[in-house]
Amino acid sequence: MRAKVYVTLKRGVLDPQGKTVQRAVKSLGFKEVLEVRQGKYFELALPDDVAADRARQVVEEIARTVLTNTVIEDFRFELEEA
Amino acid sequence: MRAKVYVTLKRGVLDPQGKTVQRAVKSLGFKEVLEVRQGKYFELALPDDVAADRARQVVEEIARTVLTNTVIEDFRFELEEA
Amino acid sequence: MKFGIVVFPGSNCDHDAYHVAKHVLGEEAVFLWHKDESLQGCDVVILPGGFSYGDYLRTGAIARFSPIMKSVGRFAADGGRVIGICNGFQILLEAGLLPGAMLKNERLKFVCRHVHLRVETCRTPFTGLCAPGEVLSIPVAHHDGNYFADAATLAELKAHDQIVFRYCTEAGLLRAEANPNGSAEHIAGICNRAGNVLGMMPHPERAAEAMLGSADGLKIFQSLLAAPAGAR
Amino acid sequence: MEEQPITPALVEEHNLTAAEYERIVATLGRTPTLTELGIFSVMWSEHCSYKSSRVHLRRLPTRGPCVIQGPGENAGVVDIGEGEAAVFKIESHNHPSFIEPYQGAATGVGGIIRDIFTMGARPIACLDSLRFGPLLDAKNRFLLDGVVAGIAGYGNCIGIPTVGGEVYFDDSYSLNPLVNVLCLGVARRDQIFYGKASGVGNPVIYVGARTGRDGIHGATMASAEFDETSQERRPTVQVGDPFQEKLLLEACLEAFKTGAVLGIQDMGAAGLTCSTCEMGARGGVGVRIELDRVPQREEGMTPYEIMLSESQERMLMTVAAGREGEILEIFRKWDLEAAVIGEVIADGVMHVEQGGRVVARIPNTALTDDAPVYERPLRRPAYLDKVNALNLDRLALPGGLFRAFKDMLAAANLCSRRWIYRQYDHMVRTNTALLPGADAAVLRLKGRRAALAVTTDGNGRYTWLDPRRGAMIAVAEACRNLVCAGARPLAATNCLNFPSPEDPEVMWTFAEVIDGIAEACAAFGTPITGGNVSFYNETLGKQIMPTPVIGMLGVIDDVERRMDIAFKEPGHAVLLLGETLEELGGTEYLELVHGLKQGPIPRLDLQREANLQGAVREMIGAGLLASCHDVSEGGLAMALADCCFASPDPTMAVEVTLAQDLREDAILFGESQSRAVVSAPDAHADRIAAIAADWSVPCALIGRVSRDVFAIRLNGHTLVIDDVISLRDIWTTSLETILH
Ligand SMILES: Nc1ncnc2c1ncn2[C@@H]1O[C@H](COP(=O)(O)OP(=O)(O)O)[C@@H](O)[C@H]1O
Ligand SMILES: [Mg+2]
Repeated sequence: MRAKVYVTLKRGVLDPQGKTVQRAVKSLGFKEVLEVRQGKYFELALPDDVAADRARQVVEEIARTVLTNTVIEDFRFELEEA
Repeated sequence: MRAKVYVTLKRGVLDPQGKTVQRAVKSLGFKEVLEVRQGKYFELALPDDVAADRARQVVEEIARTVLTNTVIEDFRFELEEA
Repeated sequence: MKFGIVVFPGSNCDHDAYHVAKHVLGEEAVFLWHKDESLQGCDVVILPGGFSYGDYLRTGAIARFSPIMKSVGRFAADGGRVIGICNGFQILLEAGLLPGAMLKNERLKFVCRHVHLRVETCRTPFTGLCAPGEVLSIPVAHHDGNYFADAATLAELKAHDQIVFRYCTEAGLLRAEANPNGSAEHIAGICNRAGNVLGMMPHPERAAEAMLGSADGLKIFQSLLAAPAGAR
Repeated sequence: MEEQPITPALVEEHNLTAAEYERIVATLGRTPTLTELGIFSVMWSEHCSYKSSRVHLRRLPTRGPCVIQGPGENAGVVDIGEGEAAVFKIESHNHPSFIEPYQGAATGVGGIIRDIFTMGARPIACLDSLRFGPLLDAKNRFLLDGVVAGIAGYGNCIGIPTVGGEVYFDDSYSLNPLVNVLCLGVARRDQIFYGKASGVGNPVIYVGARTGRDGIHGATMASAEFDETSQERRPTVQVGDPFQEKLLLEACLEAFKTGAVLGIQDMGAAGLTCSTCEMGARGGVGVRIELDRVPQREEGMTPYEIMLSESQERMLMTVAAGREGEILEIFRKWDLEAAVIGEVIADGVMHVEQGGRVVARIPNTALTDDAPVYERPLRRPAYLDKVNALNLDRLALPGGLFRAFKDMLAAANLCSRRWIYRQYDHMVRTNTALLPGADAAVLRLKGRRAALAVTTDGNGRYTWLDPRRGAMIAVAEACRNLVCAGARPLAATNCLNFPSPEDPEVMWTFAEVIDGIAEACAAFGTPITGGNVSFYNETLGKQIMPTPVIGMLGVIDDVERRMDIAFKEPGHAVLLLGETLEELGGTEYLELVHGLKQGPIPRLDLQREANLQGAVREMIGAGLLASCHDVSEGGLAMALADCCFASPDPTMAVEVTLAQDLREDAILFGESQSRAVVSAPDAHADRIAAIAADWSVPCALIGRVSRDVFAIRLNGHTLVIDDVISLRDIWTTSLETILH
């Protein structure tokens, strides 16, 4: 099984990286882009025989305690059968 | 409109980040996690009135030229109506 | 006084902190291995600078799970003195021993240079020998020193006199150009409410001998020696 | 699978000539296996075998009283007294940095650091010598940004300060940036480790990162052995893992203390292949390894892939039989992979097995000492005469010399390098006693009075215009930089960056450069203890200028006597040591202001240079000087500006009055060699003059350190006058302004 975890900066927390990317994008002439936010993306591989509930619980906990600093970041995740 | 871009290391490219996170996760007792790969995640905001085709084209190009280091990374993206 | 310097995998200022404690101050100093739990009866614990676990996930994010950090947490709760320098500060934030979080430097570059710090409070055992408003010259060297806390937390920090150092000009003025990383309210260092846990981005251990360009950092260590004993 | 037939096409794809292939067959007495072909291919590559350069490198002086280990090992070792040795070497990572600047530069740093700690030394500093195309081009800005970030990313994380270096910009580097990194370490003299296998039956241990399919260049052929997916899985770029290397460094240093480690070599270029056969060859023994025991990152790797992988952060060591447990335990403590993968054998062969089957068996010496050596043809390039025909009479003075001066302050080749070195942690380990911005970096040795000074130098324009003299100047300047910092030059390392050796004109410049380095190093008593040759720095027919980079190490007997370049006090006398000639060829000024890249480059008289250095050393030794700076690119005007800007006080300035019957631009911006600008209290002026006279060095009082007003007057009129703060501003922020 595969879990995808997305970690993004909370609204209200300045994202200088996103800003820089946005500037680069603009200077390349893509005027359409209004905003860029940069986050992190994780793929976790779990054994195929893990029960979905258990997987959900494990991934949630890992995302909350390890992958995210909840002072500045939010996360969400998806599970996918292999 | 919103675009989500996922940038991941190509297969076979060493991922020290992922490996380190995996170790940590394991030592915290989450034995279920077989592998962790770390990537980047971007959210781009585009005006709502951009045609889907044009949006696709712009995002694709931005992803390829700015967001991804194509020597070692791959990307994929999704478009989402706001 | 016995200093314990924690060695995480990836710590790289551990020897520097040890050198100051042992050879500049002439005190007792030991390294504390991250996999151990014992603090070996130290009076002061230093979480040194470096890149624990490569800082690959977030600075300090993984180090905080080390066995030694449980003991450091207990030690701090009992009033023991803890200094987190640079990566050590980041670890204290991740561990929740200090409030707030670190973001990437505003300019997104690593920055290594001497900066000026204004001492904002002398009530801590780390700043007892400083004068209020005194300006110290101490270097920074980090990629993630842009301190962030929400408005409520910042208000709390101020209300309880927890801001210990701010970046300033040589004359002690708070100016954007004197802030090397975009840190909120020019914060360079904070302490917990009780004042026994200090986190700071600048490296006092790199400014403890005149030969290295400044000995101002020594004041922080000397203050500790002069302060009445804390917990053990 | 191994029985794939070796076709001429396959041989060619492995960059081996037909003659080389015949030699392989003759050596083995049979057709090689594919794995063996791959092994020969990498070991006989220019990079590993030095087949084009070896005959020339022999002319370098490599011996001296301080030399403990000269070229041939992972790094050079010199005696620095009190039982300590300095271990240092410079390496290039040019091609990888062009493909992927961040990772290319990062892994370059990782590689040279491994070369140092593999010898038992703790690395204490790095320096980086960089060359890029002009910054007007976005691609070059991208490369500079990525390379600097990569060096910072690796060096800062592993905790080794990057304390100095140099950077130049020239169009010839546009498609071929140069990234050379020097690393310096310190060890106990009697605890140096060598890349040598010994003791038949002793176990061979693999430590560090797992092996993946990284950087396997050899073959891109579609063959039975490599299906599509394995092709696709073979990244051309290696990713560095400085955290892993930090652990490896600490674990190795800990393992060395046990006394159980007998020999060790890092796996750099040609990975496991190189370390296995070189360790065997140096020890006059053989090494047998079993590939099944090699820690691997991916499944299904072939022997070819495992032997040729260039995965980073790996080491091979031989350990005293029976003590492997102790060593493995240390690596486990540091959470590192370690495994016994073979043993030392009596036959001088590299013996490789997989699944009980022999996949390669090659005499070590066939891969090392007996690899091909070529005497490539040499031809003096025709361009040399043309570019050395500068006629100064036809060169008009620019309208305003002041304007020219300001342009020079802002020039990419002359302005402050702050934007670069602030991204490097240059203070970690708390030894940096002279920060970047000085002529040389100075590192104290904790617990000793002595300190080390180190610098890199190499002006490619000089060597392009005059390979031999340019190389001599690089050596002279490196020594002079150390001397100006208060040091005694001890020994050197060198990185020779050149285009294709198959071009006779390139080879001629190479031979000339070697002779120039050899002559100058012999004159200054600074033997070459190691180095690196990087050929094929050309893309699409565009060649880089021949660019030798000299890394020089010196000792300061008393760290308190180290010297920096900053003016200290208004009122101090400012003196110019050495003679200014009417020389503008090859200068930064000539190219920047007149758009001419023309010689002849400045003269160099080794005796005069030695005298200048002797005089400066005596003045510093006697404590007479407040500051000292050598005059190099940008000439006297630039040197004076440097001395002002280096002061922490932004109002520190200088007022000088010159009187000389030469072109004004030559006086201001000429790059005559063997000169230095010093400042001192008036009370010392007489003694300074006396020492200069003793050494037959011209010495002129040219002005005084001042406040606020920076002024240069010449033969009665004022050439330059301005508020020093605004000049300083131009100089400090120029690189930032260009890049953002
Ligand atoms: N790439 C670099 N990395 C770190 N420091 C650098 C780099 N380039 C230049 N520096 C530092 O900037 C200063 C000026 O360099 P340079 O102009 O080459 O000096 P010099 O002419 O005296 O050799 C030196 O202290 C040097 O170490
Ligand atoms: Mg130089």
